[in-house]
Amino acid sequence: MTAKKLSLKQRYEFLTRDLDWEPSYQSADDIYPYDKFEGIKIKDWSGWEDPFRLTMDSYWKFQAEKERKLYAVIDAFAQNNGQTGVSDGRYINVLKVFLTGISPEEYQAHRGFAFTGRHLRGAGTRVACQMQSLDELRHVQTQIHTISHYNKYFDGMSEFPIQHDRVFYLSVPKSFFDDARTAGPFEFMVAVGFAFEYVLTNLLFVPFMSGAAYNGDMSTVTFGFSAQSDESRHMTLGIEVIKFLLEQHPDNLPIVQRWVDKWFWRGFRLLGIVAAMMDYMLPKKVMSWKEAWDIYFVEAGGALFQDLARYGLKMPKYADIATEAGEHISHQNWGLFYQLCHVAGFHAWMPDAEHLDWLSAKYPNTFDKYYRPRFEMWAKQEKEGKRFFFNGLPQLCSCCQLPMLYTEPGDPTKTCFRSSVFKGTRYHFCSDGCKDIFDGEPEKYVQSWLPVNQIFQGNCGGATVPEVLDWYKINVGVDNGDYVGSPDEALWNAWTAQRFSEAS
Amino acid sequence: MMTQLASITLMRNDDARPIIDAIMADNPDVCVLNMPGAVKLDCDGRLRVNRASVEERMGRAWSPQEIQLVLVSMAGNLEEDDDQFTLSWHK
Amino acid sequence: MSVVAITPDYEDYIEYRDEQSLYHGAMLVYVHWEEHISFVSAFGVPLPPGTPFGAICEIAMGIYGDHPDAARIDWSQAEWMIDDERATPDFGKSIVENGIGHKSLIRFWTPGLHGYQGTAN
Amino acid sequence: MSVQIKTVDLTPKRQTFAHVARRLGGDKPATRYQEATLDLQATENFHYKPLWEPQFWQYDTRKTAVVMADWYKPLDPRQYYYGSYNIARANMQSAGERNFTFVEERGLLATISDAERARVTSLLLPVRHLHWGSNMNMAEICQRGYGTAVTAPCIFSAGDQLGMAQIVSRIGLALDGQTGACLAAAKQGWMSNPAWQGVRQMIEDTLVQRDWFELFTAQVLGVNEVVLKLVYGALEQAFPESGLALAMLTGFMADWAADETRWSDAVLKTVAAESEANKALISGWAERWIARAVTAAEPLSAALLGDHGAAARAAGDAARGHGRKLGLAL
Repeated sequence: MTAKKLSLKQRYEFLTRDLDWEPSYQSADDIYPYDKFEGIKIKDWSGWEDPFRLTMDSYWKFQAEKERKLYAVIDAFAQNNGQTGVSDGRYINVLKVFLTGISPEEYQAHRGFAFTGRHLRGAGTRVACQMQSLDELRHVQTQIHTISHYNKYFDGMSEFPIQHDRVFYLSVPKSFFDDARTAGPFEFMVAVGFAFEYVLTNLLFVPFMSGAAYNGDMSTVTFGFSAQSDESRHMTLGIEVIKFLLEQHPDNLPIVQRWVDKWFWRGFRLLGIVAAMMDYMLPKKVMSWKEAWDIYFVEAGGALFQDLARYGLKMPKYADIATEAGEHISHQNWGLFYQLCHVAGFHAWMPDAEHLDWLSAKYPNTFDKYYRPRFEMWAKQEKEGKRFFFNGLPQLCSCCQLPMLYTEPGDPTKTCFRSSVFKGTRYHFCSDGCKDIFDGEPEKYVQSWLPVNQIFQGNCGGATVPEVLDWYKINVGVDNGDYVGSPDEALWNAWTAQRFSEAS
Repeated sequence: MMTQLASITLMRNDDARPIIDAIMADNPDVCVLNMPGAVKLDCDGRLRVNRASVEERMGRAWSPQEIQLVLVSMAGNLEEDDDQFTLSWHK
Repeated sequence: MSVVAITPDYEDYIEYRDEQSLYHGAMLVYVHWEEHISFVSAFGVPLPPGTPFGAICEIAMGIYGDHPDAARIDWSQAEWMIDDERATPDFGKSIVENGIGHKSLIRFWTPGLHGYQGTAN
Repeated sequence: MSVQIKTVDLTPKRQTFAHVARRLGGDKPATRYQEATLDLQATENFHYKPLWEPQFWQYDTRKTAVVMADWYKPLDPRQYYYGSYNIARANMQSAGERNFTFVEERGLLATISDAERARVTSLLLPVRHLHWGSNMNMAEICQRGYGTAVTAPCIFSAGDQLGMAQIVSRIGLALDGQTGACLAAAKQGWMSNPAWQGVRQMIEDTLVQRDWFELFTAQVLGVNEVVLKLVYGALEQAFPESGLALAMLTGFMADWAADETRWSDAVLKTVAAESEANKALISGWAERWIARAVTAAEPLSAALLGDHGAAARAAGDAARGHGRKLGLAL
């Protein structure tokens, strides 16, 4: 018998889908109890196109090679004390936001894809999901291992798991992923696989990680780009899911459209944090948030939705509002960080003159008109020894859980207020996007663990700010507040001074 | 209708260089955006990576699956087999 | 619309997490100074229902006091909106008597004061 | 000008994360395994009840009847995190690749008799479906379990089971010159050959098991210790022409079993030792699923070895002995 070489596709077929069988001792509905209630109709699971077609042998081989390279960089970075070579001590704060706000969500994605990797009825789909579950575990673990070295020298990273469960702004990413994890398996796939991975993750991992490289953080850019090599597989899975659902049955279209609308908006709100990281927290900048949005959403997302139009799927609702907000969102969110950093686990600061000019150049339509005056006022207050902090507890949106800080579409001087009354209780929203999401599933969002409201209800360690910060495990005077005057700054300045004296 | 860019972003390192060169040779209308640590290659509608072109530049056998080792991002529908890795939008 | 869950009695398993009964006798009230959006958002404050409306002005001054416009607020000229309705509150009467409920939003405008250099900041 | 030699002060402020230090009993250097595992899963203040199972939170200790004061007690003695796991498996796999090349170059499977080929097809190849069901079980325990210490190794194990299903599938492809005919015949056997029906029924029954720690016990002591051990232990005796080649090609399975058992033993032992109640529950599950596995594997054992099921019963006895060593009452 002569052995012929199988094509990638045939080999994959034999090595994955063909493993599945039609059960007869138990009913398929008992084995897969969760994949019908959402109303998605699947006529034929074999219509699923496998993205990438990786078998476990190649998976182990490629991933091991990536890991060997990544850990070599992490080790070298630690041995060479690479942390002293980043562009500025302020930079470390992006890692604090990353570790507390994003890494725990990689973990949630890991468990969520284990769920879909077990409970979707199609064998090919399950294998793709399980590999993504493994990848997501990789991401959280490599992020911890990379940032572990920074944690040895800088504050604010040391209590990341408990802070993720408790601290007010971290309920924004946590509620996003709790929402996805508690949705049915198909909605989870659209939420994370499509809206998050395909439409939005590029904005986090490509320009932002390129920014890490530019700021001398070689270990972070290495984990970032290394993670992205997995993300490309995930994006392919995400788009495959959507095409598959739309091809299977016309009745799926309105359901999928609703999920796309919902998760686009939730993702947009969540990524507003990255907008502030890019425009304000990277000392050296690669591109502005607006430029990144134009490349990765307007251009790439536009091409994608043009492609999907053949199935009847439309651009996400409020995509135009999101694009308009691209002019504002980073400034608004930095304003939030600046005035609430006394109750946060990272530092904020006033942008310097050069930085303000960069913002003016990048945002010619809006920055000087709306945001420069705000910074001028705060700078003046700082000079007078009255560094401005918001003294109250903010009103939170009952959907995205961010403070209600966003402005009316078309009028950036007016706060946007929306509300709904459900079973006699009023709920507030920062936008039409968030209100629509609540109104679609009010029984879900009345459960929101809104951190500020929980403080008022007495569930967060006490009634005073110091008690709450203690419960948050935020070390007051160390982890929180202004960068200027922080122990991080003192350490950074000492290193810089030592380097300077060596050089002279 | 706006242009639909098929796009691939690769790490900028020694392993990726032959792939980047092959893409630039095989996709004449490619547009290159350099970023710190990465390079983004865009084509209108379709972008193709040919195994043979990469192997020629690499001097060894290469499987299109290996692109994953240096891949950062992409846009377009993926078609991959033993000889090529193509990203395209439906026209 | 309502939620699509695996069981029709999904609601029996959930907690309503923001009911007035959870606030130990108080009700949560939100207050917002319009045209001063350098303050991140409206602030929330739990108040006993019998709190006189006038107390809101004092609480607001505790939050907004450092703003250059704050010293020039003339409360007698302020314009009010409670839950999307224009209102003329009676400062001496309780918040409940002024039509404020749990999680009501109270917005106020201060004529002549339009934020730092008139930029609504 | 005099140069002042100064050392930049790079004394770390802390050795590890605070939550890790609390578990280590002080701030001392932690391993990568510890930093990437301990307290990683969220534990409180969840936002919404799952639409698909509103009885529980998505992470909920009540999804099994066993109770642990701390689900970070059953640690992985192999100290696997993603990177060390993948590197270990890539190494195991590359040894396996060399064996495939060796067997293929010498035509060790291509030259066997039709009768032997038929026997391998009907009695070995269907085990790939058992691996596939086992893959689903480990994915289920990962999604349903509590605490990263237990759940992370489960997704690794799920990957392993898929990998083993694929190794067996490659043997099937090597048997018939890559046509897939042997795999198709093997699947028919899995569905209808009486030798496999007990095994298939058992694995289908595990797929509806909702208590994740019972499922873990069933998979580890029933499927792994009885059925998989029986099949891979019988190769040389059961397949006279190809047994040696098959043993080489399934060398991964032997390496894997040794590796997996070190971990699964530690989990069972630790959880059973937590309380008398846990011990009683796990012992009951172990008794039931080992017995199921023996009954299921008897006809397979008879077909493989012509022993009227003796090897299956022996594997069951060994599994009970194994369980007793872990502190179970069996």
